[in-house]
Amino acid sequence: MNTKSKAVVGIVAVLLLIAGWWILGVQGTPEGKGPIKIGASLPLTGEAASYGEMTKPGIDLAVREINDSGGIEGRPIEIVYEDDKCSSEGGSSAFNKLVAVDKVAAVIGPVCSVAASAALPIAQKSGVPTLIIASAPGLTKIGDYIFRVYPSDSLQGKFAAEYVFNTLGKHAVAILYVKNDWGEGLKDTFNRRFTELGGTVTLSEGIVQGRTDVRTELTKIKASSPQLIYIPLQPDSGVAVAKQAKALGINAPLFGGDFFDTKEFTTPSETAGILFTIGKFNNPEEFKARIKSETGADSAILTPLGYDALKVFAYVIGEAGIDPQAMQRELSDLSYTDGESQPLISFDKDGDLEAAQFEVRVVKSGKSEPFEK
Amino acid sequence: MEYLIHIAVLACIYGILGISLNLVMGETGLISVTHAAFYGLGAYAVAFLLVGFGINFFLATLAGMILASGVAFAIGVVFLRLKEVYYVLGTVGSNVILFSVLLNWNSVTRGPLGIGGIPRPEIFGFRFSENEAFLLLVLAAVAITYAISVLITRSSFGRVLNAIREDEDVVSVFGYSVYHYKLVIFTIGAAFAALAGAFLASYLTYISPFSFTVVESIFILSIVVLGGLGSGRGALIAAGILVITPEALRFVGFTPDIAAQMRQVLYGLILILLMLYRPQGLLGRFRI
Amino acid sequence: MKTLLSTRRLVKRFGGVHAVDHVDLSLEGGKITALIGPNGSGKTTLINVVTGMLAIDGGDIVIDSVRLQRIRPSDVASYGITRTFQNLRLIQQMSVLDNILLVLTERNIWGALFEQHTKFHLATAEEILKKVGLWEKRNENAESLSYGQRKLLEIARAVSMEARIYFFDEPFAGLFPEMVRIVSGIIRELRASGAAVVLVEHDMLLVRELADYCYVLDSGKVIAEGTPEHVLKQQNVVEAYLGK
Amino acid sequence: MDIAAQLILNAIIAGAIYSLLALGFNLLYSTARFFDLGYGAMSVAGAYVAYTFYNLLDLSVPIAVLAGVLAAGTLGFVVEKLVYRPLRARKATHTVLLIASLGVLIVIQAVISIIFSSQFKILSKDVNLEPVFNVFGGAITQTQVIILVAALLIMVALALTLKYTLFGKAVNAIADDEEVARVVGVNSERVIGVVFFVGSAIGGAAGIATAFDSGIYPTIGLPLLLNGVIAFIVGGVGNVYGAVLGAFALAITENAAAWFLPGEWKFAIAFLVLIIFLIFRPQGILPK
Repeated sequence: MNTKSKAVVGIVAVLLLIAGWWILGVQGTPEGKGPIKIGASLPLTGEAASYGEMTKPGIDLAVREINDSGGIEGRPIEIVYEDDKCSSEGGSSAFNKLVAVDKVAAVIGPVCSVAASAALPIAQKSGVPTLIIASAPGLTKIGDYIFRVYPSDSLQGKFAAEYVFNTLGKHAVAILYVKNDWGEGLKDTFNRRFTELGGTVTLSEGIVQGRTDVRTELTKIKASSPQLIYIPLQPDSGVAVAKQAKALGINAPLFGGDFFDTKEFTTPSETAGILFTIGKFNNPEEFKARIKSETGADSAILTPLGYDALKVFAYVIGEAGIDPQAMQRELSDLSYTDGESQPLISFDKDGDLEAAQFEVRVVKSGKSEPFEK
Repeated sequence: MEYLIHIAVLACIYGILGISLNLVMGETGLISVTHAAFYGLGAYAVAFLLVGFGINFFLATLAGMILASGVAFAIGVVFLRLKEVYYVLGTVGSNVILFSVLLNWNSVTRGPLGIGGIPRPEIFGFRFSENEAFLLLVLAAVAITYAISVLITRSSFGRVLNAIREDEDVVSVFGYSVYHYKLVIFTIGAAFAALAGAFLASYLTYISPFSFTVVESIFILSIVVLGGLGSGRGALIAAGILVITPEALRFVGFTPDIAAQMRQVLYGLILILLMLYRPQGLLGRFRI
Repeated sequence: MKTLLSTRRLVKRFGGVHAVDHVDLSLEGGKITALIGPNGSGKTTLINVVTGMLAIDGGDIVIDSVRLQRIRPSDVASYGITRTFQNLRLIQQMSVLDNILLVLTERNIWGALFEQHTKFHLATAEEILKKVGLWEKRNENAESLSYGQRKLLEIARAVSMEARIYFFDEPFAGLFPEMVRIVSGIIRELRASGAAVVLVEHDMLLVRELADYCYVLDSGKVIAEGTPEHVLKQQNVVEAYLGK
Repeated sequence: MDIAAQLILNAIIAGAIYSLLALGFNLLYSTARFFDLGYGAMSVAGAYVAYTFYNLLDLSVPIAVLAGVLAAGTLGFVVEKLVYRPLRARKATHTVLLIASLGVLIVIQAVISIIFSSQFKILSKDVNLEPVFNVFGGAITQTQVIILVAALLIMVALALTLKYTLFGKAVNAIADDEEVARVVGVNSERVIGVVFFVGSAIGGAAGIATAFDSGIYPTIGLPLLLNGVIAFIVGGVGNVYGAVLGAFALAITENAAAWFLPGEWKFAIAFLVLIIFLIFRPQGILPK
């Protein structure tokens, strides 16, 4: 390596570092008059990218509607999207940038609990109000600037256990769950509540995210002869389980979690008849049509939540301005009623949804509808 | 400014990983695709000891480095006897198995829920809670790692490693027990990977098994490849580039959902073009 | 002089072929022994077996009256054996000086890590490199040397081992006359120091000039042994070379 | 339902897909002599092209499968020509080729997730009317039977071509020794190009079978590849029948272990099998 090309490489490397420094450093935002910046930390790459792709259209629609009607007291809203890659490093990087460089007034997301656990301490320390969608139970306890527009897993697991035991009358259940924070959380809370009620869990099997050949696990479950199989899985393994359970002649009903309310899960014909719990959100047809016409995307479970999160922030900023403490106070005793996803959005002392109820839906002819036992 | 410090801390952590893997892969030619597992062992040791027992950060880091070295020694004893291609596959296997242990040993690692609430380092009453202070600490760690790597490469031990990289049989005929040399450098590399893991855990205050997969090992491997074999400085600069460019790309005008994938395309292309036109990377002393 | 190394009915098989077929030879200190024979007669294979590069399939090797069925490459140096390679195996992307220092410095890991007396080794290396005329090129990488210079470097590397038994595999091939003179001088010095020198060579003039004893190999067997004059006259040796 | 029969059927279905992966990989490795990580991306590309033809353009299954297989093959051929051939011409070491193929895997997977988004896709329309056969008490669907038959056909076809056709002899010659083959008059560049086409096409078939059987997402390339590699090593490097045997051995061990241990250990078990073979029987079940 003669010295000349070594020098060239050295200079290039240094230039690159300086350029990086310059780009990152300059980007301050003028206070007062300019657009109000609100951050959105979503998973845009990796296996969880589909969650980001679900949430974004809701936020886009809300921003367009707010800005078309003159923004908040004349100031338009600007959304800064950051990819948190559903990882702890990604969450930390996304929030560090949103808080320190973009100096956003508030943040929507993250959607994944892994990213949230690393990111939220940053938001709390810098006092940036955050509306998260990630559902791991302990997240809102990280600080008083953290609020959640999506019910925590502990509620959903408990609700599912009670519904299966009391309403469906099934007392011997097997569990097949995905080994990530969401799946583990639901399994634990379901298990605890179901055994409290006197039910027995015949078998509890975890599968790694993204695995789609689950025939042997299902064979094992069938051998434990459950009356029902609780499957808090993601759409990919969910469809595979539906398909392979039918093939293996397992006729025990399948009961899933909230991520089954996606087009990806409901369209394949194998999933017809599968029940799943979901936050009692409405995803009204009219809203779906607006999303389709404005953004071209199909509205899924997280789309109305993204929409409402931004609308809540717009409402709060309208009331209290962009001073963090004022926004925090406004949020803690908020009772927002014209949300798309749920009739009433208000938070308990921890920052979780107060009026979080769940409903059970069933997959039918490519879509899902409320299930009446 | 705060954000630059954040990136600088991440760049330093990956710098330590790059330097340590360069010792194993750059100097000695041992491609190790399990470096992220040692990185994870260091992180989980610190998380477990700090959160569980409130042990001082530096003691916990030491424990993490010893744990990782022990595991690395065991892996090395088994795989360093095998033919080169099988050794590489053996390391991939160990990474998958160690990741599965982190993911499934719920009682210790809390499985996919990960371990949160990891405190920042504290010594003589001063806690490195501000990022600026933490950056100084991690810079010191990088300096120590770099110094030790220079000490190793400049010594006769380093010269033997470079010779092993090129022609093992000749080195053994002249009286060196090549197997033991490989074992020692493999273990040293693992110890420093654990050091990086300790800093990651304390900096992010939360870790989950998903940061220590085979894909992460491949990322660390490409830092050494970009930096050039046999160059600690090259590994440091490459770590800086590979950490900063994705962050800088957050500012380039791609629409958000494309931007993220474009980063992957760019990153893949760098690897291909490097191999085609500059196999010795930026500042490498050796061609691969 | 004492026999430093001998082989008893040594065998090396590749599949069915006997590359080394029950060979008995003995190497005395202070003597130059030539191994001659047509190409493919098993000379290099024999050296590779004795220096631990290839496993022993039959018979054994006796060193200091200890019979060995297995020699690991890393043990070879401890038995005081060293060698050069027919097809040159230097550390290409390493400097000439480092190629020599590699064989001078501490072998155990702890020692190698915390080596103090490199000044002593530098002096030895300088002396040897000067002897083969490569001292000026000491900082260049081995790969940038000419073929002849690389041959000299390999010989210098072997010499700096200060071993008891040297195996030189065609050391003179491709050397200019001046270099041949240097190498012959070195080989004579080694003999004078009491070491056993084994020479694989095709140039009969050199064999006559240097060798004290000869073994002639043909398809793995020793077909003749003795002083060069005695051996080169024998009928079967001439036939082996000129073909039946 | 007879549990044992079902477990064996599960293993046979998984084994069929693994054997396709292993066969394709075996073909590439034995001629090009390096671990082509890009092979994983070929299976994913083939599956997504088939998805486009079948689900989006509503064409019939045979056309979609054919399109997918041809697309994967062409992609393999193009990648070999653009990336691997120049590297091999320059006598690059297999490490360089390994890292370049890693770049290929990353780029192709990223491009696919840009085009198709990273959501999960499955190739099936009307499963309700899909007949399920009962074999000794175990259940197997029509699609799975088709996959099994297709896999067997491809295996036999490959074995025959390698044994009796001119192309097959050229491949074997290159597998033994590329230099000698070239001396004897085999145009090794062109043959290796065709080998990459055939190997990637088989990889594409495996990807399509996975898409029909259980579904795909852009980053499934690496897990598919690793399964193929394990089967390839366990079966015996460079041996067609060995690859198939290794595939079924891996599938049976995996399914048996999944029966006794909790499911989350499945991927780790596959690698445990690999490591055991690497140590005790690196030449695999059926050495070349």
